[in-house]
Amino acid sequence: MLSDILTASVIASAIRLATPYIFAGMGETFGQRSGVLNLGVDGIMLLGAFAAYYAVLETGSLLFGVMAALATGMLMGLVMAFVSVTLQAEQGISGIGLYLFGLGLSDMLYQRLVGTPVHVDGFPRVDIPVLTDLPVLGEIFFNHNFLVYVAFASVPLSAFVLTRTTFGLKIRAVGQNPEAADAMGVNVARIRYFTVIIGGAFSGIAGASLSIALVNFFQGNLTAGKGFIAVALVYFGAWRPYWVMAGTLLFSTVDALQLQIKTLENALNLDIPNELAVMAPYVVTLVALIFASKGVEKPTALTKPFERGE
Amino acid sequence: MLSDILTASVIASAIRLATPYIFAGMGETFGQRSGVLNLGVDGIMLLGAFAAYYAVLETGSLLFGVMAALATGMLMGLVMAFVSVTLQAEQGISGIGLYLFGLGLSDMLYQRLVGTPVHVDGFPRVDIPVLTDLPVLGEIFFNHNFLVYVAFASVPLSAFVLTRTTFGLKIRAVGQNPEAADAMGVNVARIRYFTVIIGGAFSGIAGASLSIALVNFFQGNLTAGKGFIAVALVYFGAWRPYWVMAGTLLFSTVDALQLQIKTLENALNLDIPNELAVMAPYVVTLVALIFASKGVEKPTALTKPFERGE
Amino acid sequence: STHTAQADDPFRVAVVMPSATNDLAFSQSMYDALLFVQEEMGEDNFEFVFQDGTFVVDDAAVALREWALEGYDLIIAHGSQYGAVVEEIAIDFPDTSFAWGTDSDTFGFDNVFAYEAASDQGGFVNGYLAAQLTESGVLGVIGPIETGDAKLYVDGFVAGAVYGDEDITVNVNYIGSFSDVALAAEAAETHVANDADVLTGSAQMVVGAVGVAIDQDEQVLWFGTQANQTSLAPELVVASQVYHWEVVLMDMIELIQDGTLGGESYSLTLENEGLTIEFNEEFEVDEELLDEVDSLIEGIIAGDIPTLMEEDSE
Amino acid sequence: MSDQSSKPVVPKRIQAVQMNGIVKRFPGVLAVDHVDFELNSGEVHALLGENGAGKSTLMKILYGLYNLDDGEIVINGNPTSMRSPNHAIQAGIGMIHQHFMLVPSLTVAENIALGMRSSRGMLLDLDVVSARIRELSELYGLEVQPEAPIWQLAVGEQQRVEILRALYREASLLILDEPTAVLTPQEVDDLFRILGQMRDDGHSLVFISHKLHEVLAISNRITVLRDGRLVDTIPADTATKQLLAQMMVGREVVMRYEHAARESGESRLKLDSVSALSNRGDLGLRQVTLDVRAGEIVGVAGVSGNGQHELAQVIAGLRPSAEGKVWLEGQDVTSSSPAKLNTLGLSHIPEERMLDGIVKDFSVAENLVLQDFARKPYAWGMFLRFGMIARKCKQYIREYEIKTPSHETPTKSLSGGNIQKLVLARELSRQPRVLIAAQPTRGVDIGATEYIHHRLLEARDSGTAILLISEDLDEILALADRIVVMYEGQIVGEVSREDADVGTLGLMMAGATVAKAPNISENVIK
Ligand SMILES: Nc1ncnc2c1ncn2[C@@H]1O[C@H](COP(=O)(O)OP(=O)(O)OP(=O)(O)O)[C@@H](O)[C@H]1O
Ligand SMILES: Nc1ncnc2c1ncn2[C@@H]1O[C@H](COP(=O)(O)OP(=O)(O)OP(=O)(O)O)[C@@H](O)[C@H]1O
Ligand SMILES: [Mg+2]
Ligand SMILES: [Mg+2]
Repeated sequence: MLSDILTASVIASAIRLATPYIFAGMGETFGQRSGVLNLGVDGIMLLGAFAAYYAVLETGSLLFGVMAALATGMLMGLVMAFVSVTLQAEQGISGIGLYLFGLGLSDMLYQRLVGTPVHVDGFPRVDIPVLTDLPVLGEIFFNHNFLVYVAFASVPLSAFVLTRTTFGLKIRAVGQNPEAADAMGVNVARIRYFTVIIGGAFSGIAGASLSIALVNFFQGNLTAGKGFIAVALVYFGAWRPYWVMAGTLLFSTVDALQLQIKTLENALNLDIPNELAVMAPYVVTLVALIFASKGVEKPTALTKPFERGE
Repeated sequence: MLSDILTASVIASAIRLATPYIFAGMGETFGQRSGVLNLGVDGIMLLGAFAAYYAVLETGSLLFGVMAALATGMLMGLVMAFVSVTLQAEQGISGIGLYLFGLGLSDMLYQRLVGTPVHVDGFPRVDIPVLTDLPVLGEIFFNHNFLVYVAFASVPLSAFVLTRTTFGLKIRAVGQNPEAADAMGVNVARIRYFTVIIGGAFSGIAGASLSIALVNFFQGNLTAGKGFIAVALVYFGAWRPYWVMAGTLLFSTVDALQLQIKTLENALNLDIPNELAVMAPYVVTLVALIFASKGVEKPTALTKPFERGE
Repeated sequence: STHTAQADDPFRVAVVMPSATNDLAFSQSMYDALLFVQEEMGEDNFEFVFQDGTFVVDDAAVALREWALEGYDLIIAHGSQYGAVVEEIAIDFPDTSFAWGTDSDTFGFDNVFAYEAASDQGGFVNGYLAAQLTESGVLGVIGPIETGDAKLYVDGFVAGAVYGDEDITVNVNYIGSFSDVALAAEAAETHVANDADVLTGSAQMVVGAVGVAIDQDEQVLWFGTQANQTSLAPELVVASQVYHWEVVLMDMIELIQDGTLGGESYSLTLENEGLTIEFNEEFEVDEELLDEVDSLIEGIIAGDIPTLMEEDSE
Repeated sequence: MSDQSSKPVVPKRIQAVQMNGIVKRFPGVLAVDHVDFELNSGEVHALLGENGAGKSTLMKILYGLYNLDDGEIVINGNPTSMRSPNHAIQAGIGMIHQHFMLVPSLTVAENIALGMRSSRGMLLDLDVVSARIRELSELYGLEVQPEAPIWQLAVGEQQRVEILRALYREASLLILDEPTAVLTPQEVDDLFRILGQMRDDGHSLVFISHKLHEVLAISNRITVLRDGRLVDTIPADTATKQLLAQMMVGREVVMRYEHAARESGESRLKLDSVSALSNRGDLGLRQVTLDVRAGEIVGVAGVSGNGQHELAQVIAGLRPSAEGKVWLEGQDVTSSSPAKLNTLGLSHIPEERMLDGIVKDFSVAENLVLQDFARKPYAWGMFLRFGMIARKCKQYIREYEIKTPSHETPTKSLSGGNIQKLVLARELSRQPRVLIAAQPTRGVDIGATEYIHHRLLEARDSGTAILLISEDLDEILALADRIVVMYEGQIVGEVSREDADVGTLGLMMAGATVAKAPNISENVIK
């Protein structure tokens, strides 16, 4: 029975649904690893989604769309970095402020500049010569739009940067013990600016993966809170890129399964009580919680501004 | 012109809108002061809202409604305390888990037990003999339902408990340095259980203040994220009850004003650009942020589980 | 401010709506109706204010109360979630006229109007058409939450599809949200993966599903509801059921001006032309099929064809 | 030890450093007031002074952590600005801080690679770093595993990592801020050996310590600061303990105490074959039997890490006992909560007082009543009596000479010695039946040390039973009536005050037989 439900198309669906979370989650991982909690991800995603959508609408160029999303995201990241690193404002608050800002501004710009939903030609599905035609694997893995691949490629890349490069070492040190990093000549503020701006770029592209790849439309609050879930998934994955990805896939698979179950319920006369479908994500969340969250190496300086004695 | 906008009815509105935030914010203040960040507030509010609503629907008794909300909230608080204090799970994750749980369960129960929106007779406006008839003040301050008064009364009470009682001193010690508190003979786990359960009760009643006082019905996700905003307001108010209240009122006044401005705009042909109205809360947030959040006395053990002998 | 409308004062209406006025769906249908009425009565005689995007009910409650205090002639709460609020506020302002929908309950107050849309009727027509146009024999429906006019539309659509072809498969998916566009998109993907070649859906998040329909290599057709959704996907939209609230609004305004503040419950139907089926002119449909639709509509109006299936009306 | 065939490791980048007229202000404090300080290559220059004298601040200025308000730093004759640690590192300066600057979750190699240029550009070259670490650790006899994460290392090992890091960075000037405060005597011996080797290689070293015998043993010159001002710089061979103490405190310090022999009273604290697990999971405390009587001080001597920590914690109710019984005045209190023990009259001056003893963000007053706020006279039912609390606190502040602007000052802004006095005031003012004092003078300057010792003797004379745990044999010899020695979690011997001498105690502390007894009590390098 499970194979009736957990079909190739469900897994493919889970992979697509995971895309915006993975982008946003990787970006947030960088920020949090360096000690900055950016709760404004959702707001940046919205602005990035709008920027990409509007650029594609006006120019027809997907490249411009992606660049607009990246630039917008980085600009918002810069704002967050300035407020939380330089002004040392409480990160929880500044993040919420940024979110509200992005939510309001993206909606306002959309109403002003576009108004009524217009479809854009977003990233098409990529046909990879041999792979796409593989029986099951083709549908699951090789039948997605370009940004899906980019998202999944960003996971090993992020892990590599964090663990294998000097930059990654600095990020981890700054997130664990900024005083020590500072004493060793690491510029704490600069590293945090970098990570938060990188996080912004990721969030921007996460938004674009919705507006110019997945749905190819924009509307107010397009993200419907996905940025916040991405932040939760970063905790969930204990700040490790592969774990964040695994958690995201778990989460999105449950979502995709739910869609499938609801769709097939009457069609196949499956005897699945609706409650099961509704409760599944929470049960999964709770179980994973108990397994995942103890003994985690949290960036101990998370949310703590750093200021040298004088 | 300001007096055109900041009318008595706007202020009265702001006070009403502030009610759920104040309840939830006071509860969260207790938890955070003792070192437990409960991100599940919104989920508890939803379950409390539903419990109160359903109790009133079935029994017609407001007292039962309040008791149902309190009991539900305390039960959820107990769960949060167990997971975060006894199991020592990562608080960020368990809170989000609790939120998702409350969100899903309240909606499911509502769909199962009620289904379509039915109005209940909630707390009526209280007429206070002389006061309600006072010209302007009457409308602003003495024309609200019972729970509004309870919410505002809980602020000085919370402040008093935190600063003037032995329990409050223990809470603060546990939130700042659980090791020292433990060595001084304070039962850290017990204090945290207390505060998180108190927080749950507050969150439950915050939900009830929506479902059986402000709107008098229930629907899925009735709170629309108010619990998260309450958490942000606690940071905003730097864990001090009066400041949290002030922040909340600021926030809800901006909300109420926005309603007013939009209305006046076309009605009186005022020349307020719509953008101004839309951006107002963010501007206020950012400005307040810069003034409020530096140099704050944060509970240093916030989010840190405590285990003796480590 | 005074409540008694002078003859030369404009008629003033205030409306709260859950989504944007240009959502090509529920809120837009009301906004278009208000513009229509304004055109009809002239700008000097009809003014309206609105607050859109107010899905949070207690924000709406505040707005409604403000407007009541300001003495608007008619205050409309456009969304079934606002009912309880209207009931509460209407008691406090017996001289103000309120209207809300979609529902039929006026709470027994004589200052409350209720309005709803028999969206199952248009849903039935759309479903019938879909059953004729499908090649795979599978239809996909994306709904928000199983209540209100969305549920009626979905149920009507299913009934119409089965009426058109007993062996048809209709997969229905309520995604549990009015706003999650990405989930709506993925629901559409799921339908397509399960062989659906005709899709429909209700509420503002369906743009995501439309986007997916557009991006398919094989043609996937779309049926709209609430507003004319042709502009969303000119190649795919066959027809839309369109709400014309002006039918209700004009009547209420007349009653109010004559001193009746409420007590009436309205329904948009095919019969009173509150509901119309608008075809996409770019999309070629057989003359024959169009004739069938005309007689179907006549049958529904005459009450010969039930638009909900037995079990649904339980 | 040093391998002659290895290549020379010290680039002589720094020949001479002069700090002229250095001034540093903090809000409300003139931390350093026109201080001149000078350092040459191949010398160990000790910096002495009471708590808060400005030692750390002066050195943090040299290391670029604080910007100076006035004065200049001259290196090899060139005025140099030290605007950040990066500048100092470039100039060849390394610093080992009072609180180690290591990232606990990272490995030794990662900590050392942090902030260094990699031989592979952007990519980490941890294998290269590890190899170099091994080389250096062999050269200096500094045993360390490059792959081990910092959090798994004991304090002494962590310090070795800090030293290795400085060597790795080819620092030719190394500042050590109280490096011995947390070390065992053997570790101190090791450290001094390494420092000697470094000096001989041409490094310049700044050595900060409160322990005069260490300073006398290792340094070439000694600079004394008092209240942010320079007292004098003198060659070490002209200095004596007495002279140094007088320079630091500004008066004569008597380190001899009236220690009237006294009849000890009834048994107050009794341990019967008590064992307990250490953090590592092994039996850190094994079968300890002990009896402390009213009016006596029982000193617990031993090299740190031999179960003293566990002993104090078990008695204070902070660590469960694995077996055995603890009795307080005849009552079985085995594994009782700290709360219950408090009410029964037990007081505890914890070893990690910043961690276990106070709440940093609380006011001085709140910390002074931290234990008793829920009782009379500070509380009335569940309500706190602020007037009474304030009155009592002012009294304690006066009696115990706690230097604080007011009783409402946040405790974190007090100096270490004053925080120690605060804890002492709180614990002693309760007139405890039994007092556990763990390392009561660690990190405290000699003036305050003298004061604390007097207070402990006073408490003894008024009948309190005191268990004094200390690594400082001089302290134990000065105060204790009886001395027990711990080794590997066990009590290996007991001597009375009269019979105690440094030699025998040292042997017992080493757990060694007479034949191979090392010289433990004197951390001296020649
Ligand atoms: N970052 C700072 N902010 C404010 N005041 C400071 C700061 N650092 C040190 N001080 C103050 O400057 C003075 C000198 O402190 P410093 O740490 O240099 O003393 P120290 O001689 O190292 O003492 P100890 O022996 O206790 O380590 C003290 O009064 C201290 O309170
Ligand atoms: N949290 C921990 N988890 C696992 N092992 C630990 C932990 N803490 C310490 N250890 C192990 O215990 C050893 C000793 O650590 P610790 O710092 O307690 O040393 P110590 O000898 O007690 O030092 P001190 O003289 O400061 O009391 C370390 O080398 C480490 O391997
Ligand atoms: Mg110092
Ligand atoms: Mg230890």
